[in-house]
Amino acid sequence: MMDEVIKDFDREKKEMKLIDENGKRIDGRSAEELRPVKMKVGVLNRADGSAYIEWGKNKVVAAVYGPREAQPRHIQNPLKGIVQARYNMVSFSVTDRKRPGPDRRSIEISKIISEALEAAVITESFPRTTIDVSMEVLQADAGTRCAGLTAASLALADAGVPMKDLVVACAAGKVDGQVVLDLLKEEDNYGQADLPVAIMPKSEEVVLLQMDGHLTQEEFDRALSMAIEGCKKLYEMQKEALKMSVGGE
Amino acid sequence: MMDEVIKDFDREKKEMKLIDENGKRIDGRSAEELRPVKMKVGVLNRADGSAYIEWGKNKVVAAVYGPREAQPRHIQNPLKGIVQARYNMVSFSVTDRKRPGPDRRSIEISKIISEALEAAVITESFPRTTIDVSMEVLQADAGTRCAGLTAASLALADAGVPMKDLVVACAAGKVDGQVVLDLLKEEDNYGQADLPVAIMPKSEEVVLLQMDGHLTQEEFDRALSMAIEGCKKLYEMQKEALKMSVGGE
Amino acid sequence: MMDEVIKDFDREKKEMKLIDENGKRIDGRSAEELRPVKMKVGVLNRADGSAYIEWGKNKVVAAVYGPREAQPRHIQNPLKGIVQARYNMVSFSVTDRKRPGPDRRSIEISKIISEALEAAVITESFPRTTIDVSMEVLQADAGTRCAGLTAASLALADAGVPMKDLVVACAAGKVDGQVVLDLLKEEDNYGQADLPVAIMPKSEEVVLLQMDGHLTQEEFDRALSMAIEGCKKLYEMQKEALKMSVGGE
Amino acid sequence: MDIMSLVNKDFIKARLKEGKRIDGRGFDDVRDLEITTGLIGTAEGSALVRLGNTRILVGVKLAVDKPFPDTPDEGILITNAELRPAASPTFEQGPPNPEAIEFARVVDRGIREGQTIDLKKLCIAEGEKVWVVFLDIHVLDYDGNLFDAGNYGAVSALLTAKVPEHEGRESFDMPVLHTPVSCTFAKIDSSLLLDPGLEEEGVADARLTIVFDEEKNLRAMQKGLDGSFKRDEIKELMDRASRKSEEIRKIIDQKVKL
Amino acid sequence: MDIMSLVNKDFIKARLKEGKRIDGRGFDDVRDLEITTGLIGTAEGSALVRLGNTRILVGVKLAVDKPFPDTPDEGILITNAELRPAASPTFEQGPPNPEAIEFARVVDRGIREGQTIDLKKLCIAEGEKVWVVFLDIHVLDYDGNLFDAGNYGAVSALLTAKVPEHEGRESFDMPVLHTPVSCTFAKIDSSLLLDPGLEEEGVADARLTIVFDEEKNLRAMQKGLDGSFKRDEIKELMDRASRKSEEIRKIIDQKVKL
Amino acid sequence: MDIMSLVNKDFIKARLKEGKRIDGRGFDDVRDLEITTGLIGTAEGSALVRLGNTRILVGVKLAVDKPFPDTPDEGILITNAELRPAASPTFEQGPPNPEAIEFARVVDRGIREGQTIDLKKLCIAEGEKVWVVFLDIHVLDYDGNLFDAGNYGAVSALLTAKVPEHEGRESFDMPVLHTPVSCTFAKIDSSLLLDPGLEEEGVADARLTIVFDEEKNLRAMQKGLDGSFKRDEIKELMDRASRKSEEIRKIIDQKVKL
Repeated sequence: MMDEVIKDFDREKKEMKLIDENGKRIDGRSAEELRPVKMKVGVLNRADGSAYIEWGKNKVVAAVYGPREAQPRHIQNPLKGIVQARYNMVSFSVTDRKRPGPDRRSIEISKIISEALEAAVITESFPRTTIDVSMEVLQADAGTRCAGLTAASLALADAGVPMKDLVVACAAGKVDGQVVLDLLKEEDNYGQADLPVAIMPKSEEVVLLQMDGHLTQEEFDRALSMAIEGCKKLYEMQKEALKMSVGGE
Repeated sequence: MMDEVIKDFDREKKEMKLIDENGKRIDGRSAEELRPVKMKVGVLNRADGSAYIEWGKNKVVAAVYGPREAQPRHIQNPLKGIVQARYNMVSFSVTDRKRPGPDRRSIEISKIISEALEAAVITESFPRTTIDVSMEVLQADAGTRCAGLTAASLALADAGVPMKDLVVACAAGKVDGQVVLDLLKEEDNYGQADLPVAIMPKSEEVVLLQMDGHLTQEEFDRALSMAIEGCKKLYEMQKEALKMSVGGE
Repeated sequence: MMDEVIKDFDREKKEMKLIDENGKRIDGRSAEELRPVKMKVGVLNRADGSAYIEWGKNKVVAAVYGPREAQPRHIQNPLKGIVQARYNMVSFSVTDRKRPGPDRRSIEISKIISEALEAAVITESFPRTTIDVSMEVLQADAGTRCAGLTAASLALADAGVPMKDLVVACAAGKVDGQVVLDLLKEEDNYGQADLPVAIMPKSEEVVLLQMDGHLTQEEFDRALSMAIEGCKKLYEMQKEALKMSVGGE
Repeated sequence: MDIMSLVNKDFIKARLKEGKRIDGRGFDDVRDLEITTGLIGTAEGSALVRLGNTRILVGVKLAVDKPFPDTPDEGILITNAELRPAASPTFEQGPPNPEAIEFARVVDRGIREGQTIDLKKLCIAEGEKVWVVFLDIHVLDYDGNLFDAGNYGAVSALLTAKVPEHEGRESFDMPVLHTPVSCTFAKIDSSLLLDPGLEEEGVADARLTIVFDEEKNLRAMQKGLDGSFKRDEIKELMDRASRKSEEIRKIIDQKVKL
Repeated sequence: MDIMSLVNKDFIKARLKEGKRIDGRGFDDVRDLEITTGLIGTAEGSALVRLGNTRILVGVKLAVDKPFPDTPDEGILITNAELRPAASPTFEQGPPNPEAIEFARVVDRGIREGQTIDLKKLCIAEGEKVWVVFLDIHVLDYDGNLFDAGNYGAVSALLTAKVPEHEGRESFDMPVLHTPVSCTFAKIDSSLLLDPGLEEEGVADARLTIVFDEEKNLRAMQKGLDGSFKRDEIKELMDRASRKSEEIRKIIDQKVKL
Repeated sequence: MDIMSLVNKDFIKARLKEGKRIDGRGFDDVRDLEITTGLIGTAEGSALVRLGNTRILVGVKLAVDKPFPDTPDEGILITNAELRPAASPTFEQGPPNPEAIEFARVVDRGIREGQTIDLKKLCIAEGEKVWVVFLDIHVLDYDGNLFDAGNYGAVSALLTAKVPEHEGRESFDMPVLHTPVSCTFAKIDSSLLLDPGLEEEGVADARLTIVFDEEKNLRAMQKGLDGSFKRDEIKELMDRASRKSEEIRKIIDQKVKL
């Protein structure tokens, strides 16, 4: 538990200039610019569906197994399938080695990602089953839950799981008093707020939303809009990646 | 495990006068006097039965769920129901915060309280079921197992569980070389013996009995008598509390 | 995990003469000599089969329960029985007290001993069952897995479990640059290699084989031959012990 | 929470179509809120919260420990929640499950990001010794909307907590900077209900928790469940939460001062 | 312990009505008691106890650690019991269950409250370093009445244990002040039987363990199972335990000196 | 590993009788082996290994800690393996099971006994501070023969790892003494197959892992599964492993230098 607290404390405001006089961020981006993102579908052999995403320095692989019979039986829902997402940070994905196994942070993230995916998956089509979604963060640099969720929805599509829509996630936040898109690690650590958002892009309905930090209502509105715009850009990349996987390999 | 040992060591005799020249104890009680006790039945909304007890500085709430089908099935007894009592000290109920979750002490207490309650509950009336009894110690000051058990039996009555009799518990012990009733924390820590006793008051049969410390056989006889007399007084309060719950709320 | 690592590090070469100018080892043995071994079958009352072995300073008791229905059901194999061996070091069996419960070392040893015993047991004779084999190391002095496995196969025979053959185990290793049989603790700690081997003696087929340290191929050949010769001597003692148990008690 | 809905789902929804909640409340009505502080003498601060029939006991314990290396001059906050089997037939014995962990972390986020505690004032000796604040949330009776009840209890317990005397340094009041207040809404079909009760939670599609401080700054949010929110729904809830959190803060202030 | 009674319950009870135990013992007869000490060279003290067919191995290990803050000048006693699957078809692999924990704690209570060890003599440097005594009870073969066998083994292992040499301080005998001896009775219908065997335990209504020291002082008690005792039954067992514990102490003393 | 054989057992065996493996490989042919190092910037060393369709990512992390008392002048190696559910439908969430533990320990044994790392050079201050090397093996895609893939990844990650700068001491390359290389064979009936694939593993009777260093010294072995080996089979595998490990070492050297 201490480990998590340490991370939370990292957020503490330190003296560090994150946006320069020209409005450029420490990696040269403008306020509304995403980090470079690459996505690839169908990267694993055993899984029923899979995807890999590189998002700035984040590297995440997602794998889907199922729908398959839920075990033990008493967890089965006779009316619909269950989406069981597991977000995991690999021990060497962070600067200070993380002890293997779930911690409180990853349990919470797994829960809200499961819920976000369940919003999109047509679970009524396969009662009594489970769809297991693994997200393995191989290298982390802030924004891993958004990267994981975005890859997970690609892996679901790759597995042929029926969905109302893809799910796509992106964060906005506040850094040096300014609302910006897609925080990287230093911005997350020394910034003032983080707002991860996931939507189903066709309807723009929000399926994941968290916030911590310090935002006025106006800043929140701006950040939410910015995050949704980011999601839409990522959605185009998702569609492209899915097209490549059908056409390509 | 170390935590428990620390507590056990607290018992070590220290230089501390616990009974004055007039036979008064540090809270002004005489040797055979109980601490002030208040009981209330039906204090919780969700539970099938509940009770709250304040006993000196002890504050304990008991909740009963059941009889309900025992899960998993292999624990079911086809001939009778099972009483599963869980004694728990809330983390902030003691001076030094207690780590949440069961420790060896609470596991032992839960076991002997389960057995004491099973002696009274007519378990043959509901085979294959479990009756779950929770005791939550919100504030502790010695004698919590007696307070918990006394409240638990009220909660069982409140839930309408058929019983041969109520169960009521009280401790006696030895302090400054004298046998006294109902030890408070300092007496328990610096006294010479503790003897928690529970009876079914109608028959005076003993359903829980523990002792640790240092007693002659004569002192034991005296302490046992004193504890049973204490139980009888508490039994009157139990009946009163049950009457209030029917008449009152 | 640190505990295991500490033990592994014990192996580090220290300055210590383990074989003298006359080729005698620190307990006076020659290179190809076993430590004194005593075996006794049928030493426990409750178990279906049992055996006790003293091997040098090692003291190990083995107990067998089963074949009995495998629980939970989903582990049942409809075609054959399962051998579940559990190797356990008692907390006071080593110089520095071992925390009770399985560690990574004992889990690995339990796995390979289970596999070695399954090679000999005619598991096809009792589908859906489990045969539980416990090895309790009461005192340890290097070679406990071999002692445990040798005793376990006697306990299986004592329980009347049908087997193609007994299993018998013995280690060879390298000490002061020399290949020797049956390492004792100092030789294991300060030697250069350890090679535990188990065979079914009639066919001389190898059912367990591990090696760590540093051996040329020629040394390996010598060590393997030596270990198998050791196994054969122990096999004679096993047969004697089984004869005693039928004739004797 | 995986609760069997106690009343019929259709019944709740039919009533909502008529604009009515099953207990007669308006969509923005909070159930009766009672807060009693200082009941637990063994805790450095405590608050018993009754929100409808949901009852939660929050205790604050302090201990001295080393600071984290990256914040050598700040105290430490650790939040834990126990959903004990006494509080509900659906709560099971065992270590905190994902529901309990999310609950603890959402309450923690409000308190931490709301800068409720002035952690700098909990430094005893920089880099050496600081106060650790254990915020333990114990659910006594579960009748829906733990998140808000937990927040109200945590804030109330902290507002009335004392930092104990330590090595000659006198006891002092817990240094509180802000009072973040949580508002949780359930979405059922298209109805958005503040402070959902147990039956409403059981049929809810989605949940949104919004935490505002007394300067009308947003401090924490958490969306839950497998439904979704439209953007204008979020905007609406933001406004409603901003307004209601002020009302609730007044209730807390009043109760805590009594 | 959740044991299938190996012989018929009715049979045991019918015999008891005639005043007979199934193995022919009198109600106050202890089964054959054999104690062998010093078998385990890796332990600082050890005792193998055979009580009928129950067999228990107790080991004493010592380690140096910090004292507890409230007893800076005293050693530390830690008792653990393992009911390993080798000892009974009903014992399962895994961490100690409530039966094993009660067993360890009842043995511990007798040893601790009986002031068996002079813990003051296990202080190496006040507030800095003391000896920790690990008392580990390993059940080899379970045929009833673990509590007494555990007590006899613990006392015997301690009586023969050595505190090892440490930083120039020579090895010395474990400082033993008292020898508390445990007597456990099973109640079956109205019969009260000392040292119940496995079959008797399987049908017992209640259990009472009484620990006396050599000065006839009571040191620990534990009632178990879901039956009850009448007051005069407790009085009777107190007298019987007081008498029998002296006899058993003589056996222990004799075995330990051999 | 408890895997459902994906192709028919009889089919595999029938092909083997004709001297053919199902994927057409010769008995001593290793599947395509690709190794990419340095992919993980947060690790001090890393290697992604692709052995056929088996894919493993190995990371090396360094941390400063106290040395073990009996090796005060040496660094510490800790190896861990995670068989994550993403990699196979048969891998389950939870702490490492016996399969994962055996896997980690066999890889560890090869690296440790092969004296891959010069642990003396990882001492910072004797008896005070040394480097701890965490070797973490993460299975991404499981298609058979984890043991060899794990070994190749571990060696490659260590060969390319950097010990970070620490308190003024400059960063330096991981001090590597030897490159132990593992060869694992499956026995199916009387066929002995190097680098078994998933289907072959699923029907194998026995498994033998042999680790040779670059001086043709044997460093570690592990036999697995419930079958057995004849002595001449072991001798044969020893020769084959000795030869093949050299070939594979060349591949590793080449990949790592790229």
